[in-house]
Amino acid sequence: MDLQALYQEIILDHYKRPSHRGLHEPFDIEVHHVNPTCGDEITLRLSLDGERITNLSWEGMGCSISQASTSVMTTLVDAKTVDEFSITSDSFLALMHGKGTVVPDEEILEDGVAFSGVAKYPARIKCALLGWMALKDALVQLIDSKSTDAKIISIVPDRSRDER
Amino acid sequence: MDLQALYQEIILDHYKRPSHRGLHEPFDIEVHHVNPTCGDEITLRLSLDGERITNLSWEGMGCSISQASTSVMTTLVDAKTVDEFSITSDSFLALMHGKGTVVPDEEILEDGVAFSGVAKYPARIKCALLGWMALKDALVQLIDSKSTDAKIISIVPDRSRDER
Amino acid sequence: MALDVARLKNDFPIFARTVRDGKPLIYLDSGATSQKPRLVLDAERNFYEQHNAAAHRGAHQLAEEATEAYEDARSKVAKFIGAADNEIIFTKSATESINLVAYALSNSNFTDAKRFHIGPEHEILVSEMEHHANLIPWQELAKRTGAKLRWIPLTDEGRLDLSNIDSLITSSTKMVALTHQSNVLGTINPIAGIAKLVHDRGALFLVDACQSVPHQSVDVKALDVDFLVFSGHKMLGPTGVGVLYGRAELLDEMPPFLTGGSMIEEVHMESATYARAPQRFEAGVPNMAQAVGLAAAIEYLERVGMDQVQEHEELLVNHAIDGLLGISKVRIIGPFGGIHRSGAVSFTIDDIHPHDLGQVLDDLGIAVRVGHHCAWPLMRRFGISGTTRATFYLYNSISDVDALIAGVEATKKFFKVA
Amino acid sequence: MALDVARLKNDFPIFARTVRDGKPLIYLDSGATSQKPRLVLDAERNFYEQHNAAAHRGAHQLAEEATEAYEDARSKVAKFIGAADNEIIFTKSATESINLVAYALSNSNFTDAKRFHIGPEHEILVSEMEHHANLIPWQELAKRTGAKLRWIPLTDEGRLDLSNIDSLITSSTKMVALTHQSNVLGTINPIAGIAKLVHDRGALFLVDACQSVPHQSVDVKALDVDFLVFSGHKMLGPTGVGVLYGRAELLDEMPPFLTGGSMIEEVHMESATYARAPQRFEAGVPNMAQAVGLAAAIEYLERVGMDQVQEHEELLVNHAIDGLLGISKVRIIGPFGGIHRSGAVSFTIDDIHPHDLGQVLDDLGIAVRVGHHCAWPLMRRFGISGTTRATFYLYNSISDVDALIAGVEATKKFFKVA
Ligand SMILES: Cc1ncc(COP(=O)(O)O)c(C=O)c1O
Ligand SMILES: Cc1ncc(COP(=O)(O)O)c(C=O)c1O
Repeated sequence: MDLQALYQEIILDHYKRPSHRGLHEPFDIEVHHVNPTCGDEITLRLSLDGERITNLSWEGMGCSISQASTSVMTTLVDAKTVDEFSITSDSFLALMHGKGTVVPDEEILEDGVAFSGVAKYPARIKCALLGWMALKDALVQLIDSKSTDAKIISIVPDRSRDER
Repeated sequence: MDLQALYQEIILDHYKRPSHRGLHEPFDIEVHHVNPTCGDEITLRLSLDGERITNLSWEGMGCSISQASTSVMTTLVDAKTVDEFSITSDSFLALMHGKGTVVPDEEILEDGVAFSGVAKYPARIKCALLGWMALKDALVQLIDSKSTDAKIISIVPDRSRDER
Repeated sequence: MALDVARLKNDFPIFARTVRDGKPLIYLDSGATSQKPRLVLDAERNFYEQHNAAAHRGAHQLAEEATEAYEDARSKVAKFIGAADNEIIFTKSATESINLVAYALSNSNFTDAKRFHIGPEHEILVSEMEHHANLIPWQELAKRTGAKLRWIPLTDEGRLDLSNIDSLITSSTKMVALTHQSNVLGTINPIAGIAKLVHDRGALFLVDACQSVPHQSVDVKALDVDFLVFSGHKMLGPTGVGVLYGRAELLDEMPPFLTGGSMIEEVHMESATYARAPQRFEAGVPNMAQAVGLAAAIEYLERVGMDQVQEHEELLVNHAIDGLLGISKVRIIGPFGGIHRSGAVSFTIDDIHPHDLGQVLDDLGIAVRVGHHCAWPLMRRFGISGTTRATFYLYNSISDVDALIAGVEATKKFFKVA
Repeated sequence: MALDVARLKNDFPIFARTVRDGKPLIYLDSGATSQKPRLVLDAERNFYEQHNAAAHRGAHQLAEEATEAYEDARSKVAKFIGAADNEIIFTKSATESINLVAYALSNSNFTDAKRFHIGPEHEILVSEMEHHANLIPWQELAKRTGAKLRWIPLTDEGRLDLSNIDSLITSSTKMVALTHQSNVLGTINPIAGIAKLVHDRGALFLVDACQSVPHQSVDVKALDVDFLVFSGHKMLGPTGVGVLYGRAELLDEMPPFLTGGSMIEEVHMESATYARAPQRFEAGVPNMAQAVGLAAAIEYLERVGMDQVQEHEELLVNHAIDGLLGISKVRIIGPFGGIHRSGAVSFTIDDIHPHDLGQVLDDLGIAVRVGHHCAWPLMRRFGISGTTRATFYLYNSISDVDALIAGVEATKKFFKVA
């Protein structure tokens, strides 16, 4: 049944006991992303220590898919380099847009493979990508603004549609 | 054949040798009406001598129906009273909107009965009414403004759609 | 007396299909868009196959027929809501209808149509339960003109809180724009009563009837409103057609919004003069087939009877509310309890996000809407991020409602929520 | 090589009917609106019968399918004109598309989208051959902002007179809006060449492609324009759908026009932020069935081949011009004589008013358009009040043209004009 495939235990576990949830200090950037179709929101904080993502924390309001996916993401990329994030993120995106035909790379995605079922529900792909897009956006802004030292608090649109 | 019924000889005669055509002085009012769908235009001048329509003259650019109808109208109502115009005009309008089922009153409409065929061509009814609407509008304005003595030169919209 | 839904359903081809591996379609999302009876599809097709030409633009037979079909559709719509033919403007949607009025207001500042002039000395009044379509155009109008946007707050039950209405509608109020029925709460607002207040203060009154015209008999003269808007696609009609009703004497004065062909009187390179309403507000080759389809939808609704439709939906919604309230952790957002309300019911369940509930229902073949329903400020008012919403129409049966109730129970089980 | 018209005609149900007491329909008014092939009607119907739901607004299966159908239609349109998906905005018509850009420009004055700001220091440039749809919205924009409207005059032959173009496109020019093909004259304007001038001066360039996209292969990148608009109903598609192409980087910055649901990012009572293009410009439940129908029309056109369509129309129009020139007192309005031109031919006959000519042709079953063709200033330029216009499309045959010629002769006889 597709529904069981969608809501795997791992997802429900992350939803109930999310990782890295609860906003922390210090941070270099905070971004706030929303899913305009359903109103789900995520606030994400992090720092960049050279090439390395640190101090990852978040808060959010949303469905099991968006919240669990963000939780899984944080476990995957915390203390990883930007390049490592890119590889993981690309792999996750490919899985989401694969219409159910992409075989996920367990080595890279670990718990993230649990989201394979989402690919069959186009309306939910945005949910699964909410946290990923927020982090991606935060990194772009952070790298763009390396010259200035001020903290960046920004509200930016959800870009996930562009990935369609 | 409907086409012969539409373009009766009387119509084509009035088209070629229109009555009251060529703008004259003096006049109390001049109105300019257009048919916005095809661009046909009519300029109409007249005076009111008490209740009586006088000094009727006009100039126009348009199809045989619009020009002939204006010409016929002027022969019918020149030197008539406003009330007489109303009766004639009501009779002509009823004929136009009768979808071919109204029997025209020859006593009132005289040459105007030649336009019976127009009623079957909805797009042409506006043409046939152009001059009539101009005169009607001129009279309304003239009566409205009897207090002022200034000459009125106005451009007003074609109201014939309202009569639909 | 309930409608003979089994028979009605046969008129709607989509119910012959199944969803999610062969499950019958239980469509409870008519508030978003309704399904279409065969009659409507046939009417559109017949227009294209028999009479298609540019209305108001040709002297040939097809053009005459197209014009007649289009204008007959206008008359049909006019009669349906108690208006005159020249008070009906065809737009592409209720959204366009509202924007039309909002832009006409700011455009009037460049004309001598004083009645519509709006500036920093003016206020625009909406409510906290408005659909984005009846909120953002007014925010933007305020931005363009300096006018101030104010709003009527809501009671905890989900009704307009009219206790301070006298200080909200003042002599500065230029426009009051309210929904007739909330698309989320099911609330029916007391429009006729408010209309009196609005007109006493000399303001204009626009009513968003997107959720009322499809579901009950509406008479614009009885409501005494200045403008009223709705969409064809929510009332069995095609997509791509909406309606703006406007009081004749207002439309006659109001400047145009979209400009172009067929809305003109005379055109020069530097400037143009404009035709009278409704033409003035219908630039371009019109959405003829869609207008004709909407007229057919009205014919269908009239055959069933709008009072019957309303009664039927009340029956369904009350059955739904009873059933939902019997489930623990369910909270209904909006007024309920033996009252006159519309066939829309919104609810939340503790510990299950609407999106997840909607997904399980979908898997059972039940289509509901989840999220903020284009009424985000309303969600904030109730401290929630979204609801699950079921909306009923004439093709829904009591057993559809029972399936919904059972589906909610099944979802709780699925997510192990007690 | 001419198209196999007899076979194509079978795809268009309307040609099975007759007009004026049993005469076969000879439809030479496709410039106003085109007829629809069965494929298009089937595609629309299939959408309603199988996938109808509110796109982008639901999590259930029908909503997913509706979204996919709608977005697939967008991709189809994008590919057809060489654009990216997010550069295509569905509107109700070309008229709306042009108004969208004109209003977005004035709206930008209330935002920090500097690229679009327009005021009294700016000029807008159009031409004397524009359809009202590409003239009046700019007159109105000028009225709203104080910008100055200027225009490119025409040569006696009916071409843009570009001799003073350098003084017309200046550093003050904000927007240049020109038609690709005249709907009256048959002139094809040298868009790509003008685009270079426009961009050199830093202005924006909008092209009205209503009469080109249906009749020839158009590539927006090759033309190098910023905006391009057209209507579905003129290219075998349904009524109620138009397209605005906009260069991605411009759409990303441009403020919205119609506001409401589905075009938002976040909404509060006082203000809202907006989604990216194309959503930002598509407020409300979209005209989904019409977009799907338009995609089917494009599929049909692609099967026939746009180059074939164009070649076929050139054949017809040249045959028509030859025939008409052989009739005394006929005057062709627009360029002719072995040149690259579109399948529209306008003409006058001394002593017979176009309306009267059109009426006799109609009686013979021949549908043409008469009057000013929504290009009144163009009529004034040529000192006439109107023309008779025949426009050709892929379902017209040489014998249709011959019928037109014979009809003109018959009309002269009928009105006793030698
Ligand atoms: C050149 C041109 N531009 C604009 C339009 C307007 O198109 P629509 O009425 O479909 O908006 C037309 C057709 O009427 C046209 O021929
Ligand atoms: C109350 C209300 N107002 C306005 C709208 C907007 O209607 P449309 O999207 O058809 O323009 C809707 C539907 O979405 C609605 O429910």
